[in-house]
Amino acid sequence: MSERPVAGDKGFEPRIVAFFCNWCTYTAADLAGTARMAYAPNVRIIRLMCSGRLDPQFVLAAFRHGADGVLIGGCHPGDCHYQEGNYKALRRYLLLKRLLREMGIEEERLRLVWISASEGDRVQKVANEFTETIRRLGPLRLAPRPGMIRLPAAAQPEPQPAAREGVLP
Amino acid sequence: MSYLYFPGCSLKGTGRAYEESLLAVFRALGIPLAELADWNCCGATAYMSIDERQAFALAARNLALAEAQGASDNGAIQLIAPCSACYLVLLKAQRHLMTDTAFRQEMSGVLPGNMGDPGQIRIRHPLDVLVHDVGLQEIARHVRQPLRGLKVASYYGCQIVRPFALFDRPHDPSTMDDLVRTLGAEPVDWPLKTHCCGGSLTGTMPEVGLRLNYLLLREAQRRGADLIITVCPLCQFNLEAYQDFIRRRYPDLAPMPVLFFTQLIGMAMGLPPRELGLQRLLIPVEGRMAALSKEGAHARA
Amino acid sequence: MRAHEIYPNGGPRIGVYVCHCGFNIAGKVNVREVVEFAKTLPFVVVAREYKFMCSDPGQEMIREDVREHRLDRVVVAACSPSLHEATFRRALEQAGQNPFFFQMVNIREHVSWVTEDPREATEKAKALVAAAVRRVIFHEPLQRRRVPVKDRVLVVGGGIAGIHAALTLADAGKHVYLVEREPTIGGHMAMFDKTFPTLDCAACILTPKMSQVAAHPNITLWTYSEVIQVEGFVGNFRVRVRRKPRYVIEELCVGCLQCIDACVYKDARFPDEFNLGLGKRKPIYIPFPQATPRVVLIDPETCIWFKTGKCKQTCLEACERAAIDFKQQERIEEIEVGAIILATGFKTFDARRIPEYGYGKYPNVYTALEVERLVNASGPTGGEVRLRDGRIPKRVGIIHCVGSRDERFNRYCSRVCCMYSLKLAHLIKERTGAEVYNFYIDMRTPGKGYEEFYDRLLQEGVHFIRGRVAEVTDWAITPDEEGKLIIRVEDTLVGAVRRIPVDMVVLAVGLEPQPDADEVRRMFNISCSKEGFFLERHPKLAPVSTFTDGIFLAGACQGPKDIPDSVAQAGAAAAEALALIDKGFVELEPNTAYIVEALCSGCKTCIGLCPYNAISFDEARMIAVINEALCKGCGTCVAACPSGAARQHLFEDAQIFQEIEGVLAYV
Amino acid sequence: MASLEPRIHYEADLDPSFAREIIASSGSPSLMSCIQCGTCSSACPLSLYMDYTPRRIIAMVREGFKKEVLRSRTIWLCASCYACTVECPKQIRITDVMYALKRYAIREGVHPPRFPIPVLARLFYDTVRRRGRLTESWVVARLYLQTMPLRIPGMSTLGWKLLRRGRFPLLPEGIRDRRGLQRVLRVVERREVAR
Repeated sequence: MSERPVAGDKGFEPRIVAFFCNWCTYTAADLAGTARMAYAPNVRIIRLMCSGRLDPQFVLAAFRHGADGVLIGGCHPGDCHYQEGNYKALRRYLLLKRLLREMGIEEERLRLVWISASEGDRVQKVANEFTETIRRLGPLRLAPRPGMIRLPAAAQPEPQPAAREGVLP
Repeated sequence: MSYLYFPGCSLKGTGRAYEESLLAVFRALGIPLAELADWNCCGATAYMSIDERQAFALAARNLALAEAQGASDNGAIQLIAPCSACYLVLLKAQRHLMTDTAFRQEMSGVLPGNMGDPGQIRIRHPLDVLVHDVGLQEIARHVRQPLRGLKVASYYGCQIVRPFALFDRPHDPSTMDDLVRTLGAEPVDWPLKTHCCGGSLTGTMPEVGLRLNYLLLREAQRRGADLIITVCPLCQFNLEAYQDFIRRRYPDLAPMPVLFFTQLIGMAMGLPPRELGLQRLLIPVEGRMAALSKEGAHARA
Repeated sequence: MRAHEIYPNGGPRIGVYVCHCGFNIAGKVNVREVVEFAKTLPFVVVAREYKFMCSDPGQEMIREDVREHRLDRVVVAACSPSLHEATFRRALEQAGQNPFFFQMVNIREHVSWVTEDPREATEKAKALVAAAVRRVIFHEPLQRRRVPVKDRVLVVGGGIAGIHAALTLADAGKHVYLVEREPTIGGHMAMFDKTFPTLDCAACILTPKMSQVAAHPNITLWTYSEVIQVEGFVGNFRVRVRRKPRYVIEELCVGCLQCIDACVYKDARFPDEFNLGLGKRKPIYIPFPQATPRVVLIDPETCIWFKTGKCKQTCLEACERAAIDFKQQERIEEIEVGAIILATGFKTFDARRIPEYGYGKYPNVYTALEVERLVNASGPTGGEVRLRDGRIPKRVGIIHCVGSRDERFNRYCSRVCCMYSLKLAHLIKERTGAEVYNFYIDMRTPGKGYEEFYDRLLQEGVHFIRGRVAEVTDWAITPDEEGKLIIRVEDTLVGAVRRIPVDMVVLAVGLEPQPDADEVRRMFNISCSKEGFFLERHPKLAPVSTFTDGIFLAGACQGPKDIPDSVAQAGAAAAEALALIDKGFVELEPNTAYIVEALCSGCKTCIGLCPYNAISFDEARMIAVINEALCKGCGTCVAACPSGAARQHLFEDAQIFQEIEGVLAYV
Repeated sequence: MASLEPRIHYEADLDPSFAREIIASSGSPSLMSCIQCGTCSSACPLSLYMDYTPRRIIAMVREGFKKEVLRSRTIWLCASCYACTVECPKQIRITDVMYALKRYAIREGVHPPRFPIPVLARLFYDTVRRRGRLTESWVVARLYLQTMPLRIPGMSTLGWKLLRRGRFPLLPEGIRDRRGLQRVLRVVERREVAR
C-alpha cells in the first residue's frame, strides 16, 4: 500500500497532467475508484484512445501551460489494444526526455508507465509516487536565460568563487 | 573468492568444534577465511526480546566492520555466519538497514568506518558457500575416505531456511542430503529436518525442550540414522548434550552422535580428527566409524 | 462580462450538468460549488445539479434545456464514460442534437471515490469540468459508422459453458463453430461422477447435451483444435483454427473401437490423461466411452509406428472403413464470425506447490480431481475408492482451501471447493464407510440447496474440523499413528492442536486460470484481472462482455464458478452474442483518423505506422489516404504527422489542447 | 467453589490501542487480516505446551486482551523458529509479533516471577551490552543461580564434561572497542527515550 503523500502545510502543490490510454490505464483508474483507493488529487487525467495518440506537443503544451509533471499511461508491452501504439509512445517518450533535458527541464517530470486494466492499485501507487517526486523537484522553473556561462567544475583546479561565474559582456 | 568469517559467540564456546572443523575444511579446500576483526554479539534471539533496535544496532556494527575490512576486495563482500541465529539476525538487520533510512542515518554517524551500502554485503551460511560456490564436484575431488554405508540424518533446524529461504526450500531442504551423497554416505529421508529443537528452551523449560529433542532423536533413530549432522551450534548442543537427561525420561533412546556438517566433510576428506574437534563430542563417533569400516572390509572380503 | 455575452449570436451555447450520484459524488464533492463555478465559464448558458443525472428525469432535464435554451453543447459531470456516455449521447439525439456535441467528466471514479479531502475533491472536479467545457466548444457533428455483422459465432472451449452457449445459439438458428483443444468435448464436468447438491449423475445430464452438439445441423464441432489467430473487429472477425492430426479420419470413423482391440499392445500400459494417470490406455484410444465426437485418435508419442517406423499396423487392418491415416497432417481452417464466446475454463491448482501436504511424495495423498475419477463408476476403479495399494481407506481427511485464500498462491476463494468437498465426503463415506474428516477455514455454502446439503453431511456424521492444516506427515509419535498419514491441525473451535491419523488425504485444490490464459487473452485482445482470469467489462452490469466489442465470456475462464453459474453465464453470453448478430449491423464510434488534403506533404510517415494498413498513398495527388472502414481510431498516425494533416475525430488536437489548458487553468 | 469473577471479561478492561501498538512494534500490519485459520498453531512445534495457541494470541491482540496476552506462557515459549511465519496464508509475521509481545511484557514487568526465560534474556542483554560478546558458560551459571538453584547439582556432571572438552571456557570473552559499541547503543537508546 502506498501512502498518500501529505501536503507540505499547504505549500507547493504540484500540478500533474496524465494522459491515459482508454483501454488499460484509464480503466485501471476507474477500478482504483471502484475500489476506493485514494491517491493524490494533483493528478488530472485526460483520456486518449491509445498512448500512441500522444503527440509530443501535448506534453510540451502541458509544461507551457503550467504543469509541473506529465504522466503517460499505456498498456504493457505486447498488450496494446491497437497492436503496437504503446511502442510508438515509448519511442516518443524517450525522444521527449532528451528534448526536455535540452530545455533545462528535469526529465523526472515526465514519466511513462505501463498499467493494465486490472492494476487499480498501481494507478494509486504511481500517482502518489509521481506526486511526491514532483513535490521534491518543486515547481517547474525553466532554465536561466542565456548569457550565464557555468564553467565545468571538473576542469578547474580549485573551486571557483561565485564572482568568476562571469556574465559575458 | 575470499570470505570474511563471523564466528559468533557460540563458536568460541560450546561450538568450538564447529569453528575448528570449518576452518580445517576451508583450509584443505584452499579457500581463505579472514575472521572479522573485533566482531561483537550478533544481537540474537534473547537480545531481540529486550530491545529490537539495539539488536539491529549490534548487527549493524558487524556489517560496518565487514564493509571496512572487506572494502579492499573487489566485488561483493561475502560474510560467512555459521551459527543459524547469527545468520538470521544479520540478514534481518541488513533488511532493516536497507528499508529504514532514518535508522541507517542514525547508525552511519556512530558506526566504525562509513556505512555505505549495507546491501552490498552478502551474508552467507557456510553450507550455502560449500554447496553452491565451491560446488559438490570440487568437494568430491577432495574426498579421500568415502563414508560408505554411513546413514546420515541431516538436520537444518529452523533459522537457516526460515523465514529467508535464500539457498534452499523452507519446507523440504535438500542441500545437505546432496552433500552427504557427495561424501559417499547415505542420506536418511526423515520428515523432521526443519522441526525446531526448542532453542534455549531446553535450558529454561526442560520438560518442553527435552521432549522436543527426544522426538527428533527418536525419529532419526527409527529411520536408521547412524548419526545426525547439524548446521547450528545451538541445535548441536541441544541434541547432543542433553541425551543423558532425555534417556532418564525416555529410556528407549540409544546414544546418537550429533556432528557439525563440517566435521563430516572433514572426516570424508581424511583430515586428522583433532583438527576437526572430534574429541570434543560427548557421544563419540569413532566407534560407529570403526564398526562401519569393519563391515565394509567384511563385505569386500 | 461573460464570454457568451460578447458573442450574442455566434458563440456556442453550453449546458453543464453535475450529478450527485446519491452520496457517491455529493458526499465528497461540493456539487453546488461546482455548478456555480460552471456558470462562470465561457459560453455556459445553463448549469444544473441533480441527484441522478442518468435517471429519466435527469435525462429529461437535459432534453428540455436543449430545446428551451437552444443548447448546442452539453457537458455532464458524473461517473466514468464507460458507464453512461452512451446514455447521455442518446439523450442529446432525442432532443434533436448531434450526439457528439457532448463531453463527459468523470468526477466519481476519478474524483470523489479517490480523494480523501472534500476541499481537494471539489477543486479537482472544478478543474475537470473547466477542461470539458473548453473541449466541447471544439466538438463537431459526427455520424456513427454502420458496419454489417456476420451472423456466425465462434465458441472457444467445449466444457459445459461452451456446450450450453453453442446449443443456445444453434437452437436460435445461428451457425456456431465450437472449437475444443482436447479430443473430446465435456471438459471437467465429464470427469465428475455426481454433482452437488442434488447428487444427480454428471454423465446423465451432460452426455445428452454432448450428443446434441455432435448432431446439431447448426454446429460445426472441431475438437483437438486450437484457435491460432484472430483478426478484425466486432461483427467481422477472421479466425484461423489449427486442427491437429489425430491420425484418424474423423468423417470415416464410426467409433466401433475395433482398432483399439487390434493394437499390437495387448494391454493398456500408458498413463491415461482423462483418468489423470490413475488408469492406463493404449497408443490408439478414445478418452472415455461417451467421448464426443466418438472418434479414436493415435498418440504419436507412444505409438510404435511413429516411434520406430516399424509396426504390423494391426489397427489399420482392423478398421473396416479405412479411417486410419498415419500420414495425416494438421489443417488450418479459416472462418469469419460476427461474435466470439470464450469458454476456455480453468485448471486445478498444482498441489505440488505446497510441499507441506506431501502430494507427489506420499502415494495416498490425492487431489480432489483424482478422487472424482476414483468415485466415478466409469473410472479406473469402477467407482470403488481404493488406495494405490488396493486397500480401502478406513479414515479419510479432506483438506479445504488448497492453494486458495493464501497470499503465497491465490488470494481468492475458489468458490466450489467447499461444496465439492462435501460431495466427495458423502460419496467416500457411502462407498467405503470410512470416517471422513473435513478440514476447513470457513464453510461457504451460498446457493440453492447448498446449506441444506451441508446439514445433510453433518447428520451423516462426517467430521468438520475448523482449522487449516499445516502439514501432512508420516512421522508417527504414537503406535496408532504407525503406517498412517498424520494431519496436523489446530481444531480452532476446540482450541486444541490435534494430530489426526488417516489412510487417505484428499486435497481440495482451488481453481486457477488456464496456464495459457495470458497468450489467449492477447490473441483475442482482451484483458485479464489480477489473478489471471479474463476480465469482464463491468463486474455487475456487463459481466459477460469484455473491453473488446463482440467478444464475450462464459464459465470459469472469467473466475471460479460451479456448474449452475457456468451454465447461467453461458446462456447470458449466448444472448449477448445473439443480440449483436441478430441486428445485422453494428454502429462504430466515429473516432477515425482522416487527412486534411491541403496540409498533407506526402511524407508517408503515417503509412508505416498504421497497424491495420488503413493508410495508402495516392501517387497521383501525392498525398496519404485513409480508408476509414479499416481505421480503428488509435490515433498513432495523427500523433506522428509532422504537418498536422492527419487528424482524428473526437480526439482533435484542438480539443485535447483545450483539455490540457482547462485542467491547468483552474487548480 | 472458586470465584467466577476472574473468568468474566469486561469490555472496559480491554485496551483498544493494543493492536495498533503491537502492529507498529512488530512491523506486521497484516495482523489485521488474520482469518483465524490456525495454521500457525498447527505448524508451531511448541503450541502443545502453550496456554493460548498462537492463533488465539493474534485474536486476543486484535481485540485488546492486553492483560491476558502479556501474562500468557505462550509468548515465552516461542522459540523463534519462524515455522508459523513462512506458512501463514496471510503472511503475518507471527514470530515478530511474539518478539514485540515479549518486549512489551518485559517493559511492563508483567511476566511470571522467577520465570527463567525473561531472566535469560536480561542476562544476555546485560552481558552483551557490557562486554560486546557473550560467554555461554557464565550466562548459564548465573541463570541457574538466579532461577533454578535446585537444578544445579543435576547439571554439574554435564558442566564438568563440557569443561573437560574445552566447550565451557572460563575466561570471559569481550571485544576491544567497548566504548565504541556503547556509543552505538546509546544513540539508539536516546532515540527510544525521545520517542
